[in-house]
Amino acid sequence: MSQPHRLPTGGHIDRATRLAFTFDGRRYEGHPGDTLASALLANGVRLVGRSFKYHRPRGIFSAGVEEPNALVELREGARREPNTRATVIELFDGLVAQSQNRRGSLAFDWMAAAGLLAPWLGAGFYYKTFMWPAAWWERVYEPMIRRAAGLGRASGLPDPDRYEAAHAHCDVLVVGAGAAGLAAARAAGAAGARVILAEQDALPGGDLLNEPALEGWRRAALAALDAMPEVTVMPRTTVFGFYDHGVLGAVERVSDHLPEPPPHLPRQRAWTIRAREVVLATGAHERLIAFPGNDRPGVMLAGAARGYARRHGVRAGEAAVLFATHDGAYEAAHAMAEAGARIVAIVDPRQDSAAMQRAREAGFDVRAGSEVCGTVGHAALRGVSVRRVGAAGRGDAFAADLLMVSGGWNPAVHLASMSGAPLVWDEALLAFIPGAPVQRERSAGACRGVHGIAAAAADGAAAGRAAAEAAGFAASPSFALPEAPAADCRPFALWEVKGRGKAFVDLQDDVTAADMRLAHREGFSHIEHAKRYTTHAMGTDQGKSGGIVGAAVLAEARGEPVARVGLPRFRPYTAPIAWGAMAGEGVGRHFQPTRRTALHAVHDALGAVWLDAGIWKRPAYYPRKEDADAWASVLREARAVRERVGICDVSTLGKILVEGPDAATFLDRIYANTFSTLPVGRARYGLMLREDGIVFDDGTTSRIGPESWFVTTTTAQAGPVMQHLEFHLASAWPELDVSLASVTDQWAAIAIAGPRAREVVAGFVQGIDLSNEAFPFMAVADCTAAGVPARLFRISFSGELAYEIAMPAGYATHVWQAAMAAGAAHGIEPYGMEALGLLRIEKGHVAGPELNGQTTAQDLGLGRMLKKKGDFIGRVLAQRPGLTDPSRPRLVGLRSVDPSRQIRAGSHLLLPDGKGRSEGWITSATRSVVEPGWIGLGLLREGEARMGSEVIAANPLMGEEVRMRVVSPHMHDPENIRVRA
Amino acid sequence: MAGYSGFRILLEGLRGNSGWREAWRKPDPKPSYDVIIVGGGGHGLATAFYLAEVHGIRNVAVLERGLIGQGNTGRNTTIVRSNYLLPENNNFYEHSLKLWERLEQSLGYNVMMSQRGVLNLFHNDAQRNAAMRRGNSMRLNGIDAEILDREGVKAMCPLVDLDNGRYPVMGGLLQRRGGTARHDAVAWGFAHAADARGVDIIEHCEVTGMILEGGAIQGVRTTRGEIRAPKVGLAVAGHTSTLTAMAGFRVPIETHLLQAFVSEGLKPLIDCVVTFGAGHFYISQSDKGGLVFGGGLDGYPSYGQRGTLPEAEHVYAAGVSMIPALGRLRGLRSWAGVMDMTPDGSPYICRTPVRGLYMTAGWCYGGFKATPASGWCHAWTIAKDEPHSLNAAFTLDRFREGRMLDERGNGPHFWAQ
Amino acid sequence: MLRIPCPHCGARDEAEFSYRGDATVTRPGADGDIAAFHDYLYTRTNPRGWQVEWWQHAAGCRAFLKVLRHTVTHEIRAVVTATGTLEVPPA
Amino acid sequence: MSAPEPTHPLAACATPGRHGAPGDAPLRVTLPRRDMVQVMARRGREDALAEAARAAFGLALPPAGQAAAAPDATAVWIQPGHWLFAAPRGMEGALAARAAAAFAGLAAVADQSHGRTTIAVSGPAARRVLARGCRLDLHPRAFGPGRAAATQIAHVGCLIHQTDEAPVFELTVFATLAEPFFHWLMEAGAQDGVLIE
Repeated sequence: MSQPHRLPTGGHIDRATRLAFTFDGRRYEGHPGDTLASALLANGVRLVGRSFKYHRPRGIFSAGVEEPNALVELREGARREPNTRATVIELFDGLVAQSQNRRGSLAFDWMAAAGLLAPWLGAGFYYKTFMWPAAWWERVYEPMIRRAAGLGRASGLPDPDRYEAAHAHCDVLVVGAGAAGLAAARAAGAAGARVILAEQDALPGGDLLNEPALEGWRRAALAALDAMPEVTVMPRTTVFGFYDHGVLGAVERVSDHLPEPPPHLPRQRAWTIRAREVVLATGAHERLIAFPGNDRPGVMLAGAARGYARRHGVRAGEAAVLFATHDGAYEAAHAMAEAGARIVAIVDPRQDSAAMQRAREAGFDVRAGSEVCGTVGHAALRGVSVRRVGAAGRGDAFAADLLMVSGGWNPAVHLASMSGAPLVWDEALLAFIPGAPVQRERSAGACRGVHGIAAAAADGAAAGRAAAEAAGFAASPSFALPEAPAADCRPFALWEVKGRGKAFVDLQDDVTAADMRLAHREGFSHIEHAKRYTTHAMGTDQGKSGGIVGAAVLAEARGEPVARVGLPRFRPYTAPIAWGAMAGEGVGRHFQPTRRTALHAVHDALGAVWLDAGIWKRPAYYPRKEDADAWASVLREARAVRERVGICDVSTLGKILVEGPDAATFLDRIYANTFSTLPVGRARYGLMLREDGIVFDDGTTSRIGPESWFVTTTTAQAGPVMQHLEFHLASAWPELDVSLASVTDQWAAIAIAGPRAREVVAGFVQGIDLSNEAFPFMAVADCTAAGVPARLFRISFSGELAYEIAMPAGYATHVWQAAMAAGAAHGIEPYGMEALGLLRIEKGHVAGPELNGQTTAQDLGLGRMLKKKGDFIGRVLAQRPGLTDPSRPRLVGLRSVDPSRQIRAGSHLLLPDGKGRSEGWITSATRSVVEPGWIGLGLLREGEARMGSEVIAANPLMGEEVRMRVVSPHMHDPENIRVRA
Repeated sequence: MAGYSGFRILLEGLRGNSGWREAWRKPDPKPSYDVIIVGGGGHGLATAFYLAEVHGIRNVAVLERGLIGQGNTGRNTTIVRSNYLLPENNNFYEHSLKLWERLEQSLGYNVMMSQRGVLNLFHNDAQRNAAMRRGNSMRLNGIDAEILDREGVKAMCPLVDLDNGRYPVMGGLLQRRGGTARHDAVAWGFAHAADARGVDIIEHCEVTGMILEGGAIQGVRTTRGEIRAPKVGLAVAGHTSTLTAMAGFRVPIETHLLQAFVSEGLKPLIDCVVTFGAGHFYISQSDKGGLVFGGGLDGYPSYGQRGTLPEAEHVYAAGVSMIPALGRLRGLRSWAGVMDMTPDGSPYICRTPVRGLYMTAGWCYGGFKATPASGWCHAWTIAKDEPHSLNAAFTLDRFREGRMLDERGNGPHFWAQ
Repeated sequence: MLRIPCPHCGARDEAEFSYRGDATVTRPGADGDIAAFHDYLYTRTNPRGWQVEWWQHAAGCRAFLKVLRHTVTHEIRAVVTATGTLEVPPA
Repeated sequence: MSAPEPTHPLAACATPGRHGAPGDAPLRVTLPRRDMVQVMARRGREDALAEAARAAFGLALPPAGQAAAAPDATAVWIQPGHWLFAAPRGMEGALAARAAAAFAGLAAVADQSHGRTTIAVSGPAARRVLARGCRLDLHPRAFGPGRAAATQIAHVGCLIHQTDEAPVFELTVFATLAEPFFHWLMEAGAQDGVLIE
């Protein structure tokens, strides 16, 4: 298959290898070294997309990240990537791309009818209409707008590829591997610095890739870098943001140049780079000129046309006009002539210059003092209209299929701006360049207005050397720099050519010069307002080539210099970055780590249904074949505890060793109740408040030695409690000699609960007299369990005679099995979190739903625990009137009057005649095994006074109203006879 | 100034759109006003609008140090909802939502209020119970709320991954009347309508001091001279502490960063606002096609308006964990707003220790949806010198009294609200 | 992204730390009343400028540190251990 | 009944053999069995503690960021006043008992033998693989044998101790989070290949 516009030789193209690809279903060929854009141009494809609002035909405008037009949907199926710039896609065999944002075919997009309505679709038109009738916005107007807006289509399917994060540290980070960046990296590397050279392109070299004569220097530079072990060159890596403290973010496209990522490799890798010094050598983006019809396919930035010819060996047109305001763009005409194109004319608003003379000598028709005032054609450029600068009328017509445009260069100051550096106006370059650095960064080459390869390389070498020195390295030896004549890039100030037809300042979002003037007329004269009002420079290209042009049009309307108008502030990202790359590998199942107890495999073998408790996995219940449903399992497990004995993994509770001469004093200040009076070998229930008087956490804390305490916390608050203890030791009571160690992971713990718990425990625990007298409720002692060292606690959450046994986690399975064996004769059953919840609700023990950060000790019926004397956290602020207000909801028990009526946590409590006013809510609900029916705990206003009365549990979300009786929260064994048995 | 209408658009289109005039005037400040509002964001402009519209107080100046709408009004994720738990917040935000529902007609400006539904996912029993308590509280207060099961979630937002994530989705709490609005247009619309009622909107006028006499405010000093008024209202999200320091008192506020993000433009993909219950993440799609998304605070005080990488990574990871199809899309831009965080996550609309000085502040990251009601209640409080019942609880001294409005039970940690 | 120079561990990413509030407030002693605790817990200077803050090197050495940081530029000028003192420079 | 061998926290997932991409320089992974105790100095007794450590363990208590090794034990600084002592797995509780006896009155001692687990990684790929999750600079100019640092990798707290120039890094993590950490390590190492020994 032919590539009619491919040059026979030249460029960084491997003509020996052919790569097949399709665009809009048509098959083409290209070569390694091509981008999708260069391959399309080689095949003569000019029309590649439709614009955002007016659906105007658009072609390839640039050769890089600044591309506003040539956005395609790349790949198919789950790998479809909308809005991908054809100018940066490396061609691979089998590539599939489609044009986007069209209805019908690309050539006949019927949405282009929007262009006819253009007079009524100017900037911000939607703010002024679509308001009547009011109901029509969501039903009619908005869906219409939404369908019309947007660019490409997402696949809607899960992305099959992997991504990963990576971290780097260096002395000098060089961003951009053009002449300046290569020289900077080489200079810094030669000084001995650890250097990272990041380049967004697959090939390092920047503009050097368009200069065959300098290929030797480019290769020599890369070879030199390759020989330096502390220099890392990262191609295909876009540095997207410059953050505080010398940290930059970058995305490396590891596999995007391949049909799909090879096994074990990610698609992309997101780097966090910490650099002591940064050299920004990010180059410049060529600037468009606003003139009528400046968006026609065939209108292209001059440097892009030169690049396609020189780097890709592609002739972007046969008959070319150059419209330039500075000498720097003229090389494009020479490159196109070399490539075999006819140079129809060179249009330049200036009267004379060195480049103009050279062009005349080359035989080109140079139209000095002229401007392009229009284009002819529809889906492809057919001609160009040229007139004297500022003249009226349509001018002279030239037949041409390529119009190369250059209004100057916009230094790529994005990263410098993000680093905090101000932007300063350079009147000669008519551009903003970076001002004094705020962070440890410096710019080199075209991104600070130093144009020409030789000058940029010298600037880069100096910057690299200075950066290395600033990072503490001695001056490096010098090396050969490229020599090349430089053209003058200072442009003539021609931003806009006024005339009939749309002159775009933002090609992607269809923002015209007239829109900018309209914004000014309506008072949106500040660049930030104008940007938001018109959407200027808010497309995927972020106004890289047209942003300043819009500002200049606004400046003219305001009658002020461009420097006063300025640019909107630059924010990350320098170029759009893949969501997956930013997310990294920790997504989906690995979004957060899964924390497992030492008994995880045991529960799995028992067929546990899992539930998430924070990041822990805990067994919810253990279904059996004979269980009709989940409730059958839960009730069976709970009944086993109430009637016989159950076994439960309670390893997830937080455990903290608190030790030291001042440990008792410390705990007295941390807990709302007293601990210093607790004897060794005893446990006590403890209540912690936050400083604001709200309950923070509870748990059982044991004194295991005169100065040694074993604090337990709830599963959810283990981390926050540890931090709370550490903070107060550090900030409030640094004089206390207390050591803290988290031992949550060291100890696994098993609860054995039920009337037969003592017999079961006796069956595998040695070294303790388990009699009620010797080891009463709340006793603690070290022991041996199934031959391993363990610690036994006589504590109960279920309300039954119960023990908790803690053992070094590696023995947990061994001890569990021993307990199961010992319990077999007693009908022991494992019980999960659901049964545990049921049991504690029956008993009236509060847990997470009651300790929700909004309740006081009094609210929960625990007010009497608060000690009267001595300082403790939360003591003072708990006394505020709002927290002691007797009208606050209090903890109550609730029982459905009709036992068959289900109640749900989250229902609100209403008085039978309360006119729907919420008097409280149900915090926890369950079915009961003690007295069949549904019960719950709740917080109810005047709860104590309403004991025995009826309330309505209202759940309008579920359409339920259930009559409930208010009862004591201690529904099971309120005298605590069973736990003390 | 003539209002906006389809007819005018038609007419102007025919004559080259040459007849449009400034959406609001650019007056010089007068020496004195009846009321000065400091802050030209949504809340300040709304205050001025309702002072004029509801209370007939039109001799009002809005002083803005930069451009109107460039603070948090223009830096948020545009979500509007009233799905709160506590009755005080519930009633206030519902009032706000009702104002939103007729805002376009009140202002004569299309703020593109889109009631596409706000869906909060839950992933376990505890979250479901909390959602149930909240949703029932809403329903009992006359606010729409629905509980969705997994099928309901799938129907509402088919891209949500119900099962493969770390935390499978159990269901969601949906407020259908919630949605989004075009954030910039809110500021411009209030400005346009306030201006039409005689309010002076004065941009590039920074307040540098307060004129206090005998414990009462008499006006402000600005970069454009002294401007006097017997009543001054502060609506300066992110800068309240700086302004109250000028007035000689400190407030329970810490200023934190919140990042937000937008993707490249896409054809319609997500039709409601969805929030992830297993990580801090929320997302919606703008009418222009960009996915607008965000997460939690960056975690430390800042007035810097620029975000940090680790929190951004967390937001992106949560997003792709909830909706795996997002992986191949691209983030386009990120930005950060400065949030006046309060110790309980609820705001202040109240009088201050200085007589004649009022404030609407402490919006944490819920300020955008509050815009109309904040202005409405602030205007009421200024006009009557006492709060409306809707904002009576939003006082500065509620912490002294122990009457916190802590929706989430996070406690007095500004950075955790 | 902040890089906080931990006096024990050297410069580390902010992701290893957690912010824990204004370090210029001191917990009132046993005789503190509601007003004193109110100011300690709630009232904040919230400066636009230099601030001394508590940060815990939570994922590192667990130490609570006092950090002198600028709330606009994010510059960190000094870090000391919990018992150290930091002077706030004039704005 | 005698004490059985404790179950290793990674018993279910660390399968010996080659994993990931084939290659001649895989990441080598071993799971050394260690006993570990956290030693927490009493206020003002650091000097005496250092003396006792020298006497009982033959090592100098290392300063922040460092580790010290004796023939039968190592001590790694983990936080101000806290060290993690490690020794090859012995009798249950023996290391803790030895430390408690040696440091009585000078330090609190918490046995962490079951609460932490150590994964040793080595080979030329080690730094590259760790950089896919570790925020620290492990370059020889910034780190080295005898250096140690606590950080977080893949949301899991991790103590990194470089024991050899080769390099060899010992990664000590919480036992209940060892599985997700190990999963991360295998993912991060897959492109270089992993050899679990």
